[in-house]
Amino acid sequence: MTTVLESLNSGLQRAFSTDARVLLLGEDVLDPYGGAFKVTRGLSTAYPGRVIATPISEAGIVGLAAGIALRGLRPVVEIMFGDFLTLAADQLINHAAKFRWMYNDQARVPLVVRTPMGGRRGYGPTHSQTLEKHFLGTPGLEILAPCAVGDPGKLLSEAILTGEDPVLFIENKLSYLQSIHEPQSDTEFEITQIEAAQPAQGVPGARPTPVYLLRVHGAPPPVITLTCYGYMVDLARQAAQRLAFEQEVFVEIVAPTRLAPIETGAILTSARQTGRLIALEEGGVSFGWGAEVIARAAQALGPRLLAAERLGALDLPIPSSGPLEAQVLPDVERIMRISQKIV
Amino acid sequence: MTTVLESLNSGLQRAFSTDARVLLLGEDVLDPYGGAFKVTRGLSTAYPGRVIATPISEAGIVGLAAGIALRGLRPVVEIMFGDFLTLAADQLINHAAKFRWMYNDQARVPLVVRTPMGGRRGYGPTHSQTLEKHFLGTPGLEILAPCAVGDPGKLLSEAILTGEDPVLFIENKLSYLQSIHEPQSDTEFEITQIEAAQPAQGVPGARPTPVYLLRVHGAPPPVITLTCYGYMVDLARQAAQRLAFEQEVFVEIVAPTRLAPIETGAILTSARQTGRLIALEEGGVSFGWGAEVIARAAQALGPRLLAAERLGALDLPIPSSGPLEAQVLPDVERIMRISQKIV
Amino acid sequence: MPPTSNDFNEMLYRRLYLIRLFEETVIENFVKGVFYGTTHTCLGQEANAVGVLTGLAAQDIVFSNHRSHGHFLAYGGDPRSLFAELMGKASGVCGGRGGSQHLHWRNFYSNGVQGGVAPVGTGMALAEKFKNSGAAAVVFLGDGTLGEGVLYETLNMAALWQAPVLYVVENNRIAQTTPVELSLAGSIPARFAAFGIPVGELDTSDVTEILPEAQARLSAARNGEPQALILHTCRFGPHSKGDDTRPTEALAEMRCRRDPVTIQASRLEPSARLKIERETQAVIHAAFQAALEDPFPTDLDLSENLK
Amino acid sequence: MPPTSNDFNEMLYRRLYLIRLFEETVIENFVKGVFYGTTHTCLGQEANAVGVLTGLAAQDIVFSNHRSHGHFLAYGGDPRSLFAELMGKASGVCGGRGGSQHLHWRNFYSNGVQGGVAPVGTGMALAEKFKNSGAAAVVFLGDGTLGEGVLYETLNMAALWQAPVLYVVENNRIAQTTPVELSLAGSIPARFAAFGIPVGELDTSDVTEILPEAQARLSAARNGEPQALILHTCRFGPHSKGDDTRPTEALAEMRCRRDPVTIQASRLEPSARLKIERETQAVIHAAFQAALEDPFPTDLDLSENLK
Ligand SMILES: Cc1ncc(C[n+]2csc(CCOP(=O)(O)OP(=O)(O)O)c2C)c(N)n1
Ligand SMILES: Cc1ncc(C[n+]2csc(CCOP(=O)(O)OP(=O)(O)O)c2C)c(N)n1
Ligand SMILES: [Mg+2]
Ligand SMILES: [Mg+2]
Repeated sequence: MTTVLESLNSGLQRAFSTDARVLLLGEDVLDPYGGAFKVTRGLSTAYPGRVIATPISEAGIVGLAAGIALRGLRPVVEIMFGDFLTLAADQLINHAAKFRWMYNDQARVPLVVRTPMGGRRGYGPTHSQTLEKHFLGTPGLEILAPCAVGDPGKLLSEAILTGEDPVLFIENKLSYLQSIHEPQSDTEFEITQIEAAQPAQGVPGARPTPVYLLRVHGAPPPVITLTCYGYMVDLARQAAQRLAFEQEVFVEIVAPTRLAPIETGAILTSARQTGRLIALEEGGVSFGWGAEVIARAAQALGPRLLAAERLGALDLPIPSSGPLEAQVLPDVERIMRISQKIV
Repeated sequence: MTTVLESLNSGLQRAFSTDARVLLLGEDVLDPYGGAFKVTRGLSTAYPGRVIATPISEAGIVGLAAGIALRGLRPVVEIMFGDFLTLAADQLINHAAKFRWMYNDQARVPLVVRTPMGGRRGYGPTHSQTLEKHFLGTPGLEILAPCAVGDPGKLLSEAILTGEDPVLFIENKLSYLQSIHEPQSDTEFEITQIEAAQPAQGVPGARPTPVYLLRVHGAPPPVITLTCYGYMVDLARQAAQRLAFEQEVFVEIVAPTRLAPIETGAILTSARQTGRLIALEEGGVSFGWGAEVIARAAQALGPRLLAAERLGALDLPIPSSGPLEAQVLPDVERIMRISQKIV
Repeated sequence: MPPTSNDFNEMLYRRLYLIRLFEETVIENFVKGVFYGTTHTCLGQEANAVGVLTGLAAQDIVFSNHRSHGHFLAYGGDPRSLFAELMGKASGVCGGRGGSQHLHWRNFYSNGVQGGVAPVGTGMALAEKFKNSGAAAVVFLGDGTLGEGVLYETLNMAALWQAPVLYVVENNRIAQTTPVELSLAGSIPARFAAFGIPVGELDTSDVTEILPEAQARLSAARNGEPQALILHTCRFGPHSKGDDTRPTEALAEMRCRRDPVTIQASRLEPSARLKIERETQAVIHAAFQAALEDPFPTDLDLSENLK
Repeated sequence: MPPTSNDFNEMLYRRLYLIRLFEETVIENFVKGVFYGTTHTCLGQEANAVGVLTGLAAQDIVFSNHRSHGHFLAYGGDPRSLFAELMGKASGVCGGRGGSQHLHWRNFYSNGVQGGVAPVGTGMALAEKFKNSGAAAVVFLGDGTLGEGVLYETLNMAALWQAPVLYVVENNRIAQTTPVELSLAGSIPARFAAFGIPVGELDTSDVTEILPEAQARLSAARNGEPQALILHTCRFGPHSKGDDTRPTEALAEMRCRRDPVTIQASRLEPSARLKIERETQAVIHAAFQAALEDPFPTDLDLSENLK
């Protein structure tokens, strides 16, 4: 079974072998270390000169890579921990993401910035966060997040090889070691893969990105729509199974891989049927991805949305201590509780 | 009539005269210039040595001020344009806002970072944005935004004088020159001032912050709740008047001054009565403040929320050209259209 | 053209004068409300733009900042499209989207966030190096912009990876209203040297002194040794419009001693000079008028999901 | 205590040895799963912590980074509360919230985001200056951290405003796995000097050499002249746990030549040394055991609106 880490690593390998314009910059990305989480392992050996170990300069690296992209190459930046994206916020928001539109579509920025988010490893307040919410809604910036379903490596390699606009690619530390569930062969869930609608011309994200629909094999029609991304898909799966077998509550999981620009087609289709929508995320619950999802559902469905809920981390820093961290982050129990509450 | 600018300026003066621990740091804040938007005018003359003109170092200034605050003084930072808050994102999110909680409540950070947001002056893509959405939902960070109702200067001086946790204080360039409407004497609107519920102990924002409720004088009960903050309150007023007089559609405007931690009590009370909720903001509509408002309303009201809408800027950079800028930013016409659509 | 010929001197004068007239036209007409937003003119600093950019090769890249009109025109940009951009017209450099501080045409770029252009321009230089195109990049910075940390991240990487880049610091000793003494500790050249970047320094408004120094540094940069050039210069006008807090005597003295246009004019035959001025006046006048008459951009083509 | 007395040497040894044992206990027990998260030990660098912080006044401030155990212990922090913090216990320095990289006790602070501690520590120094308290601040930085731009913003302001601050760069010539040659162009001292900050440099593991130099710089800083001290040093252990990519011979050679504990041990009578070691072993053992038995934090006290 392939893990998410292996899949991402081969996605990078594929991108490097397919297109000589692909470069990678990041801290400690060279072999034998191969990056703090090993996603780049083997790359610098196979493609010397195209993998560049950088100083600890997150803003500088992203700015440099934006310049590299403006001149027709396809740089990938690894930010060692997603927590440090804050240092590159200006380069992402006021530079890379703006160039295309403010230069009247006369320039493109095929840049991918990848980074791992997430807690549950006790790394504490500055190394455990899920910060993509602070970048959602940046005009010109596409945000993708693979989960352990389908083909994370393909999501990455296509962003690198076929994207023309900046992409923020959100990985998750715990996801890395998960085995990937293949839609065709998953033994627990019936998995349907559909494509998110492409945003309008002129808006980033004009590449197919999959949305996965998961239902427990052989279950009756779902009564709740659970939408989530990244590592939360795994927790949702566990909750869905237990809800089905322990409570006879049947849910459909809708797992997009593109967070922004948001496309809620599949979520709304499902929520129209169930009338009940829960948005899950690992980031702090306020002002996150789930807020946009629920808002769009409320706007689109009106009173047909019988119940809406969100679950995310508590609005607190992520503590280092295991028992405290477990209280702050969303878990299977809480997914089950919130689901039971609204049926 | 007092303008918002005058009120903020006297709020600063009051803070300086009340407490010798108050300092201000910012670019070009010294007299005779008194800051790019003149909010600090007179201050350096009256309080020499306590107003410090800084180099162009947004991250450094905010970090420095966080350190100053940690040691018991009460620094205020002016960021010349809100667009440049991105440069201080790491200092705000990973430093200032985290210290208190991650240090186990053994440290406090009474820091106020003020900055003007907003467009409609043709300043173009990097000087016209409304970026507070990227900071909403940061644990430990309170975000306030005055409007031309009540007492903006008091909101500011109390944040400086009585706050113990970092505050991001969002001003608006067009608001500066607006005359302030006094709740007691407003000729067009009946204005009720209530206090937002205070967040739990241990969460920032534990100071009273006003919420203003506005109804056209003598109008019948409202059928729509319009919620908004900052300069949008003015556009909402204009729209509300025209809706009342031209269309006989009556709305209630609910204008909080605290954006985060969010407190939706007054919004929900109103929306429960009207069943129809519109959230307005000047920032790009996706993943903004309005998303959180609508999501909370959908969760709290369920099917009693008959209709929900949002209006904000298009999800694009803000163009410099006047006619283009007008298309991108929300306006009175669009508020009226969206209101008519849901009644 | 041999660098001492009359033709050469006239060519330089034509460029300086074009920029001067452009900027004066901007300042003069701003009050009339024909432009959007704000602007930053380079009055007094024209010799930097012309001196540095006259020696540019076609494939070379320029990354400029908020004070970019001179750079744009010295690069060869069309005055009409720049006027039009300031007016928010469809014919503008960026169709009116960018305005004064956000330009892109051919290999010319600018952005209005201080300091952030440094890594981007340096990344461009590195890309060209990777492509073996032989192109170099010029990044313009102000003295005040030396406050931004990302610049130092960039200098480090430029030196480590030998980016073909020339950093030009236009030190007009002021940032908006803040004198360099209040914003800058230590020494400007030392800030580049500390990262192993060779630095040149000139204190002149004479374009013929700047040009060879810039040329030499640009070719050193092209060979993979990033360079810095500090140009001590004088800002004659306000930071943007009417926001000058400096004493008028100091300004007058500056104008008298350090006017790049006057300095270069003295090298021309009066008749040649007059001819250039007349022709340039006509060019600027026509450009301004044409831009004035150009249409505004039509409605944004917006899809449903943006509304 | 006169700085050459036996007592003084013993005191220094006791501090060095305490840190050494603490760190060894951490590394040894990490695999057993008693700690949360990750950790960065200062094995080999103990003399920096002790040399710099032994001369601190009570009101002085320390801002440390990810590699903070030695600094914390040299500052006078309690080993038990540090063990407990790493174990996520309620009795930890920050009740388990912070973990290894996020400490605060008295005037000691640390944070795990590289570079960001520089402005915060400097702001503290400025606050103390404003309050006329006479306190100075020490900010610890690694060589790799010199890549972060905010550091240079800070140096500029520290020099402009004469902050009573001492920047200590522990140059172990490596950042995680990246050798200094790959991450650092130019020269470290020049980077401080460029901002007008006087710099001292020592290449030693001898605490008795570091101590007077740090003392002198700290008092200069206290008088309003910010200072830098570059300490060339050796990291004996992995960056965090088991992630060392350096050749073992180089490490062995380093341990043999540059062990601050051995160097200081040679100044002690064998019996005095043994006594200190035994006592310190008991202290560390007791601290570790006590921390192990300490309770975990109880449930967060959460209000409804956080749920
Ligand atoms: C990040 C950032 N901070 C602040 C500003 C506002 N600003 C525009 S120009 C300027 C002064 C720049 O001074 P300098 O670099 O010396 O260039 P000059 O204007 O003198 O050409 C300032 C503060 C900005 N554009 N970007
Ligand atoms: C902003 C930021 N980027 C990256 C990291 C990850 N990181 C932690 S320690 C470290 C290396 C630091 O090297 P150095 O400054 O030399 O200190 P040393 O570890 O050698 O003591 C890195 C890259 C971080 N903590 N913060
Ligand atoms: Mg200047
Ligand atoms: Mg190091």
